[in-house]
Amino acid sequence: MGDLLRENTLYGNIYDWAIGIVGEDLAWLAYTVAVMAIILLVVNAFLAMGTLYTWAERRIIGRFQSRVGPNRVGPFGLLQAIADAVKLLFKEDIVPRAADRIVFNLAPIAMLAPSVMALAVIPFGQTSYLANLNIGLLYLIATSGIASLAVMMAGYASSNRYAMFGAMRAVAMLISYEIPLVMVLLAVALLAGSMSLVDVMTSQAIPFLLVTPLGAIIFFLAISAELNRSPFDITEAESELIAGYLTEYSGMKFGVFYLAEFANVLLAGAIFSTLFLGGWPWWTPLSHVWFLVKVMAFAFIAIWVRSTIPRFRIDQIMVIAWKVLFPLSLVNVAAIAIEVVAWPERTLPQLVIMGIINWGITAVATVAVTRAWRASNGLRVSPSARAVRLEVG
Amino acid sequence: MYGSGMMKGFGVTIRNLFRKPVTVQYPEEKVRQSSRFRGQEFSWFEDRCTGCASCAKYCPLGIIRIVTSPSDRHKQDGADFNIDVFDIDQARCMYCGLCVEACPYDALHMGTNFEGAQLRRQDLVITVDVLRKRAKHPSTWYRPQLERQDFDPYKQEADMQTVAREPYYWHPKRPAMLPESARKEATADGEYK
Amino acid sequence: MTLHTQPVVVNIGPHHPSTHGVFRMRLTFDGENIVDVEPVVGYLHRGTEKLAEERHYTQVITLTDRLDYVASMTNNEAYVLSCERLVGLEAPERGKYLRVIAAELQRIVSHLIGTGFFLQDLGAFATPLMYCMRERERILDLFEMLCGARITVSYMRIGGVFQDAPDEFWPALRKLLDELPRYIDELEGLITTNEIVLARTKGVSPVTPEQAINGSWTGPVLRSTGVDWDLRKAAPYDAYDKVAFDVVVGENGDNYDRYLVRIREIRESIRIVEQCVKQIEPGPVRATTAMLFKPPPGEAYVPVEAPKGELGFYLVSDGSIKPYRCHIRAPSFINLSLLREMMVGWKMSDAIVSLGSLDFNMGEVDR
Amino acid sequence: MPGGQLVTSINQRLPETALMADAEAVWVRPDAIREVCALLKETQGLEFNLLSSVTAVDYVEHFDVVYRLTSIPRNATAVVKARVFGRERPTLPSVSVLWKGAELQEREAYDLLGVVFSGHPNLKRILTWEGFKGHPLRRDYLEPPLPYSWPHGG
Repeated sequence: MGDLLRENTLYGNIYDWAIGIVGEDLAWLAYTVAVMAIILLVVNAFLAMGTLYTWAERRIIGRFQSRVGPNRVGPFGLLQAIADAVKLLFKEDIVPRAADRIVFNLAPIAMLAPSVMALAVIPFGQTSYLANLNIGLLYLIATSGIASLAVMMAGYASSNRYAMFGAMRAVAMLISYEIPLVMVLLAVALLAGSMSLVDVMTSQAIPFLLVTPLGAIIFFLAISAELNRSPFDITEAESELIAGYLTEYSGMKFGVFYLAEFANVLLAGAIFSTLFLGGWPWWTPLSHVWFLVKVMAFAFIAIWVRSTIPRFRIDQIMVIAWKVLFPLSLVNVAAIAIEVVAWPERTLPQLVIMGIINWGITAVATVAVTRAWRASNGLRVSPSARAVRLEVG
Repeated sequence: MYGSGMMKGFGVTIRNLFRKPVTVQYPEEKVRQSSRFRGQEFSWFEDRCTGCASCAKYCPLGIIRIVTSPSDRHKQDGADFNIDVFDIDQARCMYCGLCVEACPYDALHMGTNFEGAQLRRQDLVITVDVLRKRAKHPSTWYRPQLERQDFDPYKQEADMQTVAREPYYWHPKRPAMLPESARKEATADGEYK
Repeated sequence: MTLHTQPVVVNIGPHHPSTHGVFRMRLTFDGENIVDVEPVVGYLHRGTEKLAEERHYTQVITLTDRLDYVASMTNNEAYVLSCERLVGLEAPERGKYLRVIAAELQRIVSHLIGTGFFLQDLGAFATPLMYCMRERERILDLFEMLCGARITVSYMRIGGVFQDAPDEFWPALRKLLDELPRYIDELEGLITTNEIVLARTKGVSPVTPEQAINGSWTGPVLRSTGVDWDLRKAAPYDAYDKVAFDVVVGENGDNYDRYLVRIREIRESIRIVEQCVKQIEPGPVRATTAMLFKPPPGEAYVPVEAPKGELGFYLVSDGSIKPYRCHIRAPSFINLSLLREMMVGWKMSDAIVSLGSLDFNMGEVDR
Repeated sequence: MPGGQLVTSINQRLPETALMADAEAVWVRPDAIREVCALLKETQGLEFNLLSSVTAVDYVEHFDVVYRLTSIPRNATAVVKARVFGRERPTLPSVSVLWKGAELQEREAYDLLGVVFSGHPNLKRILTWEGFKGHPLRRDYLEPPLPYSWPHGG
């Protein structure tokens, strides 16, 4: 029973320690205890990373905006996230009188749960995964679907019009962007020949970012939308909807939403680096660090995007989902399906050839779709204010 | 097009990432104000003040309260008053400086401080005692004579002779601030020296 | 079972992140589309006009600082010009130039704030706003050198400005003028050709010149529709007849043009200040007036081109030391009259952006 | 535009409407203010197309409602005044049908001075709150005493 755990040294040690306490006869108990301990470890490490990430995001955005960012609590303000959490814990928990109390209270849990659940299949490093699920990609899609339900629950239960607006926007957007996202995952599964994330990772002789750049771009955009990140952050657009579905939340419930959002960025980074950045197959002992570096790179780009560009309007977001990303993802799937049939072994030279073809497809498809979209929208760029020169009196 | 404009924006932000932030961490480091800064504490020179209450009349909010009583000093000139009350209600003051502009004898000056927070509103009223005791760091606002002297309120303290347009003479003939004995002498003679 | 839909009424404001103060709109939505809009103002009403009736002419200057608090210099200028018209007084040359310098720097400040908050409303995560604020602070430092205050300046006096600029002002101004265009370029690089900004603002909430004039629009918002109307050209006051500058005019009157006109006007303002620095000569800065200003009975109204539009103080004097009536023609307030034309039929996000592109200031709207 | 010139151009087309004039302004009959404004706005050669401001002044025995018109094509201004009497409901027609920009300003004049503009689509208080008693900018307006005393230093 413990063989699965023994694949990883740390997990194996925990299991052996548990066995040493309860004895071989109660191996099932030892297994349960060990698994609980491992889950506790992973989940807490993940949430701690999430809190740390909130600090990092605020500091980096601060520097982007030529400010300093939080630097008061602890060295470099590192304890800011903890100070925030303590403050949120001590706040009064306000539930609006007209709110649907049960749903209102369930929503934060439903928001955080899927991101924790998704951890099960993410391989953080060589053999460091909780489960090598053979339908890992499907599992990811299934869990991420819960998040949109949580947003709807929060928006509906608050009985606030801003919250309802935010929730309606969120549902429309999240469901729309699920489709290109799934299409890209389909292409990746085709390319790797498996839906297990561990297999996807090991099959990347060269990172899939280079093999299927179009898929990586679509995935990045779609996952930004799923994360409610700029430029798709209409769900809680603070200049329009105050805080969208979060408007009525206060105290730690708000904190849980907040944490889930930032933890989701890390999770998205983990998924992105698993699928496209080749994960960890470098020098094995450093595989965790290497993985972390990739996640941080993804997070940095997300922060950079957030600090630079404004957000789209709801109809434009829908246009991008259905008229741009959806056709592009279809092209991507078709191309990769044909390529996989043509070069079924997926050795390094074959992947290189695929990559070259896919780069060409990416360039052509992007230009074509952008042009079509621009033509349909009448979007023209020409700064039009002119200066009228009058004689000086 | 094709995101080139956005790329330009990304370039701008990444350039700013590596620039030094413009933030000044307030309690540790402070920005130095200009010497004309209209600060909170008022510099008031009692010996220059005649109690004419021009400042009180010019205050748009009417927050200066002055009560005077006749004094024994300078009786011959007939116009030297004890200032019994000189209340400036800082809680409502907007530091427009009209009182300073109105002062005909350059007795009242804006200060240079800006950290006068108090816990109670009553404590925000500057009384005459506080005004008397305070270190005099007058702002050069509406005091060109101080600017001409290159007066730096953040380094120097002003004395009542140099702060005004002209040195202190109660009477054109008589230098002010005579020692007590000399003053008595002068009054006995009935003549100024 | 039949499903019924009905329009939703949402109160945007009075406390809302993007209403720039305590402005309130009753928006009626059909889904995301706006069906009706009604502005509700008055939450910041301080009775400035009534207060002015109870104060000396000079004391009113301090009240004008608090009207449009991001453009205090222009408010001061408009007020003292009307006061001077009451007695037929004119400021000395140097005073006029100092006024123009101050007012144009103030225009840069106001337009920077307007642009920054416009982008904030568009959803750029405060980055352009922070860049705008950074440049604004540098100009406010100059104001502090001039008059000891950064926002509530009270710099101008009836008959000129209260005091000549200190010696350290001119090198600092020179440095600012040299560096500002570069920063404006950078800001434009972030915004002007950004595809998302273009997609969000171009062609959104267009206003025709006829509508704009009918709605009594003035200032950059009027010029963005293509009407060439600038009081600095039409009725030059102070030293504006001695400097050369272009009137920036837009084409479509949409949100993008309103932004672009402001950015271009910043450049024109820099040009005006450059010329003033060259032309200014030593001399008195303030005509001698009695400390207690007492005009003869009569009335005066001198409009100036404030950053938000035509700003004027309609002063009626009855010969006493206090104005008998002081009416403020507040451009921000009057520019709100076309809200319905701008917003109905557009989406909620567009309404917020249109509001940002109007660049109004609640201190001036409510007075 | 000088008042005298305005008087002739108004009285040419609307006889006995302009009552008097000074150097800047022209006084017209209050009930004809809409016709006068329409005339000034639309007549060739006048074209005062921008309504710069509408306000009123309380002279205790009467109100002067002041219309300040600007002609953008001709770069000229005209001041039209209408003298309305009575303290209860001094009434004159609204010009908001001619200029949309008059809407908010007439509401303001109504709110602060109590001048009623008949025909205004939405004449209600704008700067003060609903239920406010009196019109604060009138010379005879007395502020109701505060229910509390202003604290010293407060």
